[in-house]
Amino acid sequence: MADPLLEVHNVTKRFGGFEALSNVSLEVREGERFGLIGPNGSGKTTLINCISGALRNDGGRILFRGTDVTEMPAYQRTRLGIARSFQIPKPFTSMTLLENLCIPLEYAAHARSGGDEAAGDAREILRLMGLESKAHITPAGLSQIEMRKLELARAMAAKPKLLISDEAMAGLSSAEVDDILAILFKLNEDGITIIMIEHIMRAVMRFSERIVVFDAGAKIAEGTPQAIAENKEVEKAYLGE
Amino acid sequence: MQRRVFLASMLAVVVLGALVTRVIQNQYYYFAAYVILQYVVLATAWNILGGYTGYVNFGSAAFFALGAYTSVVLIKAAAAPLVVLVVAGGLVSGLLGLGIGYLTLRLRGVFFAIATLALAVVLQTMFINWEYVGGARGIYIIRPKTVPFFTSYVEFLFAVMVVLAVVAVTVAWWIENSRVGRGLAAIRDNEEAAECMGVPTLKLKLVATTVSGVLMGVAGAPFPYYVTYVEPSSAFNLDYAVNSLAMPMIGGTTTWAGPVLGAVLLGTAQQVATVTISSALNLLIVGIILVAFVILAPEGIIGLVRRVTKGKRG
Amino acid sequence: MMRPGKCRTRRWSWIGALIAMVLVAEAWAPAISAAQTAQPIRIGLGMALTGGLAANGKPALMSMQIWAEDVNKKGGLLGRKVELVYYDDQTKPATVPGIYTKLLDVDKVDFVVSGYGTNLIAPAMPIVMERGLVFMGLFGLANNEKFKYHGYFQIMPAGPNPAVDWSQGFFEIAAKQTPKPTTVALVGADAEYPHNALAGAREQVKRFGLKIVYDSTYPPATVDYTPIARAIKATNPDIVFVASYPPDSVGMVLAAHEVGLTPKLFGGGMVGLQFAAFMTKLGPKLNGLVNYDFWVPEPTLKFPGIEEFLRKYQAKAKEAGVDPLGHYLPPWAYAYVQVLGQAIEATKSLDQKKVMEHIRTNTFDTIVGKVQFGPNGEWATSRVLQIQFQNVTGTDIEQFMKPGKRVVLYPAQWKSGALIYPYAKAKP
Amino acid sequence: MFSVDLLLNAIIAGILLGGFYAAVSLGISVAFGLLDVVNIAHPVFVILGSYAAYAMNTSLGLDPIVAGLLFTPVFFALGVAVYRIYYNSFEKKGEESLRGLVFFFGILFIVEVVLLLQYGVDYRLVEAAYIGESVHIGPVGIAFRLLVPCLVGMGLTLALYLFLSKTFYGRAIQAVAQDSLALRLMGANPIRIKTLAFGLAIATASLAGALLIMIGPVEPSMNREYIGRVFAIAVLGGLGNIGGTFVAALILGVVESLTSTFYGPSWALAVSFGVLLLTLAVRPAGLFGR
Repeated sequence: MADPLLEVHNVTKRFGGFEALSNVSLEVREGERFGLIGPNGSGKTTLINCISGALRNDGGRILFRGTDVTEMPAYQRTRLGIARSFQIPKPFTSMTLLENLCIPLEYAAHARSGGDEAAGDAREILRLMGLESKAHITPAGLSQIEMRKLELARAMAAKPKLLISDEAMAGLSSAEVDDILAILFKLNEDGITIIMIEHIMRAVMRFSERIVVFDAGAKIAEGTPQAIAENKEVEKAYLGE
Repeated sequence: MQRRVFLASMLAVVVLGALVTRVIQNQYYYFAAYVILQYVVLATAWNILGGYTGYVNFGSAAFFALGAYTSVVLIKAAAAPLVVLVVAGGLVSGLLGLGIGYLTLRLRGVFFAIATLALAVVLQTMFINWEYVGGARGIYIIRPKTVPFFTSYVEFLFAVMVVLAVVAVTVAWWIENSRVGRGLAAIRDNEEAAECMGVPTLKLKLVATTVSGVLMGVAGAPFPYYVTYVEPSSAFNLDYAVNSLAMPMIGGTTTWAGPVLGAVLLGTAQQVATVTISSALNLLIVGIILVAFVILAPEGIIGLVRRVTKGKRG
Repeated sequence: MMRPGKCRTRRWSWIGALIAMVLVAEAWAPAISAAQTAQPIRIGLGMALTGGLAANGKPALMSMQIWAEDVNKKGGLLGRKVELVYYDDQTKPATVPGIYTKLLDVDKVDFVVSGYGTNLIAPAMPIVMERGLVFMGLFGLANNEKFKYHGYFQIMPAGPNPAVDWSQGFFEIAAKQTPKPTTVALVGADAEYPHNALAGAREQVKRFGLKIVYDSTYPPATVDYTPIARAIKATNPDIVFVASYPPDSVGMVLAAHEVGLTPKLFGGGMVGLQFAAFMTKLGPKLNGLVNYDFWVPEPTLKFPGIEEFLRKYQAKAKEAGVDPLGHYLPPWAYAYVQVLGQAIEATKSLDQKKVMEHIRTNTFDTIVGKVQFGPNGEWATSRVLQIQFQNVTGTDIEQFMKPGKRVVLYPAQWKSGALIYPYAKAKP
Repeated sequence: MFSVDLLLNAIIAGILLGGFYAAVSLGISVAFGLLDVVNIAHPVFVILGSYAAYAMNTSLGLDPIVAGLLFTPVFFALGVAVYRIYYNSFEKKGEESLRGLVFFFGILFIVEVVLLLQYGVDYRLVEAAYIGESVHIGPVGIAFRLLVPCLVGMGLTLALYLFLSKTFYGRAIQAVAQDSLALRLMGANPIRIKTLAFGLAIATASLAGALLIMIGPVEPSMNREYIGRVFAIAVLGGLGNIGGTFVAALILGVVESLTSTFYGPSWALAVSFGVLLLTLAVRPAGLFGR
């Protein structure tokens, strides 16, 4: 078994009196395709925010490649190799697609490697995503699927070890879902560990090697897609009693 | 290449400024140009935070006045030369800028803008009650009679402002074309995404607020010698806040040239209006131009020019 | 737009604009100097026609225009017509240096006089000093204290020591009462004039051996003055000296009335109560108030020419929508150019030095009486009046045009009635 | 010079002042808090209201409150017009934040100058029998000049609160603040609802203006003094929270009154802004934020 890339130990997060995450622990292994599912408001996005650094957890520790990143600001975690896409795309609206990618390339990828040819790398990523022809327009001119692709492309431009894809497929057609899945598979083949948060079961089941299920801020199940599909607890969480 | 052209033109401005003082005897132009150049500095400074980073500062007057009052203190306490005043004014206002930079940790958008407005009120009250610098009564600052190399002190003030304007524009230009500027643009577009893409947002915002503060303080530092009588209501005049915001909006907020253009146009218009139409119309001009521009040319003049040239090409 | 890496934007150079600006500015100059061939005597000034002081600035300018008309009707000065060249300083000190250099270097006026108010006089001082010009000042408070310029003459009759002389009368009146008042409350706005007036009042308090029980200032934007009035009332002072601007003068009068603040002597340095708009609105609530003034229609102050001037002024004021009475600033705005005009006539010269010398050494007969300047350019002797509002009934404006409503108590030379003391006794 | 009487009076005066502040700030609370429209020109509309009351008072001898009420439909229409321009020029394009702010700055100037050209810069006052009179209850004195605005402010708060929570349109306005999609599902056009709400916000300025000129003299550029204060109150009260706005207005009023009674009026404004800065730094959502 590969080494753990990401370790979440007993993480708790409270908003006022409401406990969004209670004592959550999980591990993601290097190179793994990892699925995270759960009903709305179960704490998935909160956990992602804690891992990426957008939120600080109130208790517990988060380790990335053996380094404790719990107290680290988000941008440093990105430089270490954690990148995420947003559920609602958050492009840099005044910049062209190329420039959008230049930001993480300059600030995360090259801050690490010391390279400086941002534009070339950005073009390469856009080509990979099939967005090459749109390199010089601003995100306002993109369709929904292109917007999702840009969101992923930008995360990739940070040259991450771990890519967190937060509902990248919501609202897409079945063909478009396959399109995004193909991209994610390709990235994984290139050695990037991926955490996928998704409501589209078909996609998660097909993609993930291992799945963790959340309900009401706690982990209720963990296992292969097969095992999860047969789990009674999970069924209850989703369908109610 | 670009860099060389820019720096050469900036140098040319300084040389031109120096030449002008040899040719023109008429003092009016120095006073008028001083005011316009002062707005070039203020507008450029505002734009580094407002235009590049997306944080609206309503309290420009506070930074400007802080620079002016730093000068007052130093003139009174140590009769310091203008160079020292400019440096000190910049430092003090820069510190205030650093302070409001930390405010951005918790305050975004309109809340930040309101906080800067509140800051200006609090600061003005402090100066009203600080007797050493004249309090509400104000204080007279007597201009030195002569300065070496210049026939009058006003020429000297003008020359200083030329240099300050060039410095401010150069700083803005440098930021815009550096990694810092691209990071600031990312913050303006989406702060959360920027942070997640590796941009050290707090650090960059602190740079922006501090640089913006320094430049505003620098613009205010020679003010006591310009006006010779400093009192809180004129140093904290809302005009400075409004103009330093309106000028970049009119010129265009995304490039260094926008605030310069806006300041030169609006500043000149105001100067001309002052000595031609003697009425409330002056204020009306600012209002109407402002509204017309934000509605009809939201990207400012620079944006308009771009749109036209693009249209021709495509 | 920001473009990282190689993708850089095309740039323009805007220096062209700067150059163009200078050239355009230069091009104006000859056009204007050509207009000088008509050869009227031109007097230049900046005046607050918009902004905070415009309520006074507009009537002041109107009064100066009446003077110019009067002079021109009689054939002008030295046989030349008089022309006023004025710009709106917007009540912003920062516009003043530009305006005065424009007047002198571009318009090439023969004389400059000041705009209205301390803040707007100060920025012009270095410019006129550099050139050694005569500079008539209109209602500046102690402008020349630091500059010590011998060509500056200020028309407001504050006297040789303006800040202190300001409240001299008020405290002298107080000292003459029996039993002698002992405690004083000082209050005023956070602004230039009130702070100066309060500083002067503190010296008077010391001089008359009184005791300060309250001494505070408030921001000009204060909405509610009742807490202040109440805090003052709590200290139970014999005298309340108020140095305020128009909106807070009204606020203080109303608040004092509401909380029942009734010291023995109330008022002193309240700006605004000289204007028709406030007198007619406050009406009988003013009764008993003792306040400074410069001219009121009392029989002791009927100087030659003043009534004729006020008639002309009041006729124009209705149209222009400015203070319909014109008792406060307008006569003085007329008088300060009147002095300049008389000096030009007397010296038969436009020479700054000669005119300056003449103003410094002579007495002038103006519509505000005999004017003589002391060494610092202020009036040689103070003529700040203290008046008391008496028998104000209702809110009609006519009553304030006649004597008896604002009785002069001080200085003795101009006294027109007796003080009603204490304050409460004058209340209906 | 501390005394219980003084303290009591200072608190009462503060509450009276606060009631008036509430009237001035409610419009901001609706526009800024519920609709996300940063109308910094609101205070200038209040001044416009003052002049409307002034004009009616001097020409027809109308009571300022009556004049203020009479003018609410006019102000409503004005608000609708302004919002139309704002919506078409900015909101529709999603560029509202910065440019919208500047737009209202421009409006502020234009209204101010139009008033200036029409009425000049003199301070204006209104007449009413109760101005300058007061009632005394034990040691406490209450000035009618401040009591009336406070009562009207309270009435306005209550009316607005009831409207927003009890009527269909009111609830629709509340909904538009949270989720315009849900509103569309309800079958209401969010733009219409927002237009209505903004018109309402400006309509409150008519009444607030009448109160302002009742308290003291008014001149066109005075609006600037209020920009900071009304936003402070709206933010302090938790945006869009009508009750919160009222309480925040009272707090600011009492703080100012206490400061000017006991510490020195010079610091009253700075203290209230200090409270705002502190609130923003510690609890940006305001005291009663959602």
